Amino acid sequence: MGRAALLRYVPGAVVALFFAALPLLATGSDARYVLKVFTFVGVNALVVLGLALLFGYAGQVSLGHAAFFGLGAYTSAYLTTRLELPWIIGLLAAVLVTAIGGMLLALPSLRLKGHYLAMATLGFGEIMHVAFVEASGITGGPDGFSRIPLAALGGFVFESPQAKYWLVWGAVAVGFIIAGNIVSGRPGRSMLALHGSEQGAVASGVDITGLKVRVFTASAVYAGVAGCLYAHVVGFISPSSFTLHNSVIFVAMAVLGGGRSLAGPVAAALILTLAGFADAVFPGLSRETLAVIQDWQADLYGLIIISVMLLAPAGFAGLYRAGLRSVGVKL
Amino acid sequence: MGTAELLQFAIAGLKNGSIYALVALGFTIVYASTGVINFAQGEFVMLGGMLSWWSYSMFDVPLVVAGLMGVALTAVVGIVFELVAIRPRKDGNPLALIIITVGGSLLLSSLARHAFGPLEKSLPAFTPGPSFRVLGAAIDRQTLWIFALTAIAVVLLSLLYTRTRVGKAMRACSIDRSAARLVGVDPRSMVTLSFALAAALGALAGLATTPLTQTAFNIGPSFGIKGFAAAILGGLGNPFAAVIGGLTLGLLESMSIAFISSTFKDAISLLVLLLVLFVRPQGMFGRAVREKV
Amino acid sequence: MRRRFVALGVAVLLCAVAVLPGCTTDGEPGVDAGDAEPIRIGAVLSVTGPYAGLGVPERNAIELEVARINDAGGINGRPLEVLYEDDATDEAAAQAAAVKLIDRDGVVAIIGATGTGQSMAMRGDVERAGVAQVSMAGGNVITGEFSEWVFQTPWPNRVVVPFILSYLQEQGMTRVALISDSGGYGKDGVQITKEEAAGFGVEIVAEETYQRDDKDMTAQLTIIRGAAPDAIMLWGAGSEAPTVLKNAKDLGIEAPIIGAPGNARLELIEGAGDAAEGFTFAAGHILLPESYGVGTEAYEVATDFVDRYTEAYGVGPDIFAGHAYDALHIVVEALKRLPAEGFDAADVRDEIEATNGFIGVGGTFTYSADDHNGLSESDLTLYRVVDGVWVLAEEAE
Amino acid sequence: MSGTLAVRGVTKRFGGLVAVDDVSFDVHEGEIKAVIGPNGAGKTTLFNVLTGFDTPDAGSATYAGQELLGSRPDRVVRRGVARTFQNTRLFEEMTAHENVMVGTHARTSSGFTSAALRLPRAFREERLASEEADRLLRLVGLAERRDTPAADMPHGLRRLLEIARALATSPKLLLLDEPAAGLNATETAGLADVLYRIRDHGVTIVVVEHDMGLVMQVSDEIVVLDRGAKIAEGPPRLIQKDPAVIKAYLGEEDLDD
Repeated sequence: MGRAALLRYVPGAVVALFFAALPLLATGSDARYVLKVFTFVGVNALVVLGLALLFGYAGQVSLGHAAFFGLGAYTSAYLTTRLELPWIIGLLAAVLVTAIGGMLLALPSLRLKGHYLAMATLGFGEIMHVAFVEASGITGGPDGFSRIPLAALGGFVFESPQAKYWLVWGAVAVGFIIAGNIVSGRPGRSMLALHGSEQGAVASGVDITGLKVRVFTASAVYAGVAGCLYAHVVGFISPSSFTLHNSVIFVAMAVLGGGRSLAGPVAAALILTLAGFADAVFPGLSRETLAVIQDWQADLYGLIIISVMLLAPAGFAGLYRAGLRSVGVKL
Repeated sequence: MGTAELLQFAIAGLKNGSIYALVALGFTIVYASTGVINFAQGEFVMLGGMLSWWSYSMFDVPLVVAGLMGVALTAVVGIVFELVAIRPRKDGNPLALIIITVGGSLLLSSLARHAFGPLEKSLPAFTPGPSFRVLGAAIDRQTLWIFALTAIAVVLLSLLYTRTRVGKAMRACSIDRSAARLVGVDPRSMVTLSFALAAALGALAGLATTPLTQTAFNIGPSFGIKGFAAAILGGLGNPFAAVIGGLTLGLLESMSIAFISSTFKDAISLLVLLLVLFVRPQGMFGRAVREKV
Repeated sequence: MRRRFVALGVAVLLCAVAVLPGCTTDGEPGVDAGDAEPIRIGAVLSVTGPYAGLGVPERNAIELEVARINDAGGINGRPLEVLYEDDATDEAAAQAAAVKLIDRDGVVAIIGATGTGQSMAMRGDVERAGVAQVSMAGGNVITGEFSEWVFQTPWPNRVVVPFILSYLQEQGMTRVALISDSGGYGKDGVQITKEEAAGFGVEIVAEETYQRDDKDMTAQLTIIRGAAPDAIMLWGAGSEAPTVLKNAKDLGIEAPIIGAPGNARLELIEGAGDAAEGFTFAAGHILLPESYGVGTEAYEVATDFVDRYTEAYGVGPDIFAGHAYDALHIVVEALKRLPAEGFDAADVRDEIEATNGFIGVGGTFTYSADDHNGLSESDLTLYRVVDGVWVLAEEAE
Repeated sequence: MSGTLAVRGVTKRFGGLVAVDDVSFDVHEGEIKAVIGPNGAGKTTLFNVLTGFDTPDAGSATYAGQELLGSRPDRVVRRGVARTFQNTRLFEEMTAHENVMVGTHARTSSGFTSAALRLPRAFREERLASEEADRLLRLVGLAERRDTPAADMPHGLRRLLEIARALATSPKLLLLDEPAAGLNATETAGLADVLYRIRDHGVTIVVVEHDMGLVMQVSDEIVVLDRGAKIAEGPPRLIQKDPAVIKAYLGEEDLDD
């Protein structure tokens, strides 16, 4: 294993090891809380993985991905709760529905660029939010959708915090591997070419129309699966979790993570999500300090985003690569 | 649907439209000098109302003085924000700057909650008194103030851009930063000036609407979305387009309420916006920026 | 090069912080120094985020009352300890807070949350662990979708709507228009109104909605004016209500506007100014304790609370502070009826359900196996804004 | 049909301005044809129309029996007609090797699913593409810069890299837009060798160029455009002395207008 390969895969292995060990480490009365928080981290990480493909690699912006997150959640919730279908059907339906939604959202990207594309996707997200609020027959409207059953696969019900944790982080692992394969191969290069210079890509024979549709669909499916998992982990969903604010935070995580990277955006999802649950990271916190942290949480959130964007121009991935370069390794 | 009703819908549309136009102007100015959509523009609107309320209740000054103080203070906040968070980004990469303004939006709204508390604040109307009757439709005085302020802002802005050296320098920066630098214009101060202007315009919108709809620490995003949509609808880059975009969006909303349903007014106006973008990807009046090969 | 290294150092530090394994301390939660072991209950509130305007008065009320209870010797000799959690108006955070309070802090009951969605998000864990939840949110679904572990203190729309419709019937205002916000509170009120209206001989002649943060409702009100209603029912809890009143006044709409408890806020009068003149709304007796009848016990409870709250915070308590007061005291009364030691969360639930005729600030609560809301129309009264102050409606006539 | 490019009556207007005015010419297989003319003569516009980056107002251009005009640029590439740009359109963050490998995407097809599941087909294509890219880098003399990001490469080498990337699409016809712009003498000489090597591999070349030395040296035939119209066509020797060409370049002696 060459030094470069060693340096490329060791950190990934360390992080994977940590996430594998967490359920064993978190014992005692804190277990359920810490695991639930890290399960939410996993849900966000899955959405941000999709956005890393769409944004970090293909350079296409979307301010509407919370709509896919919601679409996946409501599709699976409706099928498993109202129609009492097995969970796997709910998951597959979530994938199908968000795939179609992704293709739909790809259309504007064929003609629009930059801020105009951002506005088109923002419009899509807002229209979907109105649908979630108004289609109360299906979504339960603003009061939300409750009593969503636990995920179950072949008789095994994901009920314990550990099971929910493994379900979500298993999905993140699978998602990471699939995304890793996509970006390391031909499609990854096509996406980077599209991001680098659309005209250069076209002149090299890259079918950018087909590429945009595929990458929008893939990133939508990632958000859809994450939405499905979120619904069955939390058991209750309402339109207030699928708003423009959520979409903007997902994009902030992807940008903070840095381009041309999957691990960077996942790390950003971890850090920004945990910024809201300080005592899951420092369990020993006293109630007073926690109250202060919670009161200043939104400020902290804004400060983290600004400082990382100033300190690390190319996000965490840029920092990581800079670190490697200073240690004399080309990545 | 008599003429009085139709006129009433038009007035309602133009009233909202003028507010959206003022906010859209703020987006366009920052976009023109930095190529960035400023996600904290909504917070400047909130601060306009909030700081005016603070000045009005802290110092025993007439409303107009408090309003001017509010707008001036917000402009200062805009300048400080640009100097602290935007200028350090040497490469001026628009994407990173956009995300920085997202951070700024969270920070400013949260700081406002700490400073002014979570409850909404109100201001008296500029000129109290009954509303006027025009052909059976009612138009209240504050709305007239909103129309007036919007018109004044547009005139002043176009004068600034066309008649003054500073304005020409700002336009030069928006067209080509390096070329502007060659002729001795310092793009960095132009960017700071554009943030100050955008903050002041946003504050003006906030000041004008607070007597009508009050202000609270978390109303920024709702102004931001409408302003952004209006700026895009009109076409990014020139103030005139932003105003037309804002007025059109306002009229679209009121006509949707009148003829279709109030529940879906936002969805309908966004759908129309998407159609416009499909037909004209650069907005109604935006320049078709085709990457020349 | 050096700057990059500093940047790398910071990033590594950030990652290390995040990756720090959750090495949890197994020790018991910190035991209070006081002699008797405190009774711990949880409070999940939205102190930050969009609902901060409701969460802050709720926390103020709870802090005020806990201090009073502990100064008077606590509950059966044990001090009462309330563990506050801020859900920042986020449903996932509310669920995480519930899990922390139940599993880590071992609370025997939970007060919260401020919002309907946040309250519903806690239901799974509250039912799993068997800990009673007393919600301060107004959503009909909280007790509409019944759960033996979940109680509610605000007046539910299904009690408020008939109360208002009967008033309209008495006044002979049978042609009524509806204007509501698109949130849960608004849609809920409109739905029940449409179901109940016929029963009171009331006909719905127009129905319009507005979005949160909308700046102008003249278009909707113009359509309503066209329908020439006898009265307009306004259903919304947010800061848009004053705008509706002002727009209606500008349009020269004469029909009286009737509001729901969500509008019982000083900010409404401040925001609407003289347009609030004549605005009628239903709410609990807390706004004017004399509405109980001077000298009654309910009057004593309400005025005592209003005086102490005003003295402590400089402003009178709003209905949200009232809901929090009731939620806390319902739990405290239940704890008083239990022995000092040896009870568990299930016992607390049973005692809460046994609440009978508890005189709170929102009204007189009587829970039962199938009614976890405990309020009735008698707990409501009609107010009207006269000269910038709310007064009892029948006195104003 | 032999690999001839037949351009017939191609016209392109931008509003009132006629950028390309009824231009016709042929390019025979294996030939190096130059297209010259003063600035603004419509050379780049002609290239854009031929390669689908712009839509023509009139005329046709057939290559190997297929009409080129009106189809999407990436489809034109798949028909074996590749191009480079006046100012290079490289993928700045990718290495030279990766840039050239993108060129092979015109000929490979493994998509998201085969890559996601790491199907053997995807692996095989990747290996072949990588070898092809290295071969082309050697052809243009950039082998030792294989892992340098495009952004870090000097101007002259960037032009060669773009030619290599265009070759990676396995074209039979290559349109070069001012490849020698900004090159010094030695680099231009090197470029001439590269052009010969490409032609020897059976690729027909059309080059737009201002460097008359290079044009005269490498081209078999020359087309001269002025204000959108073709004013001359023929071997270099004739074009050098053609009065119309001289007038177009040096303007009138007696300054009548």
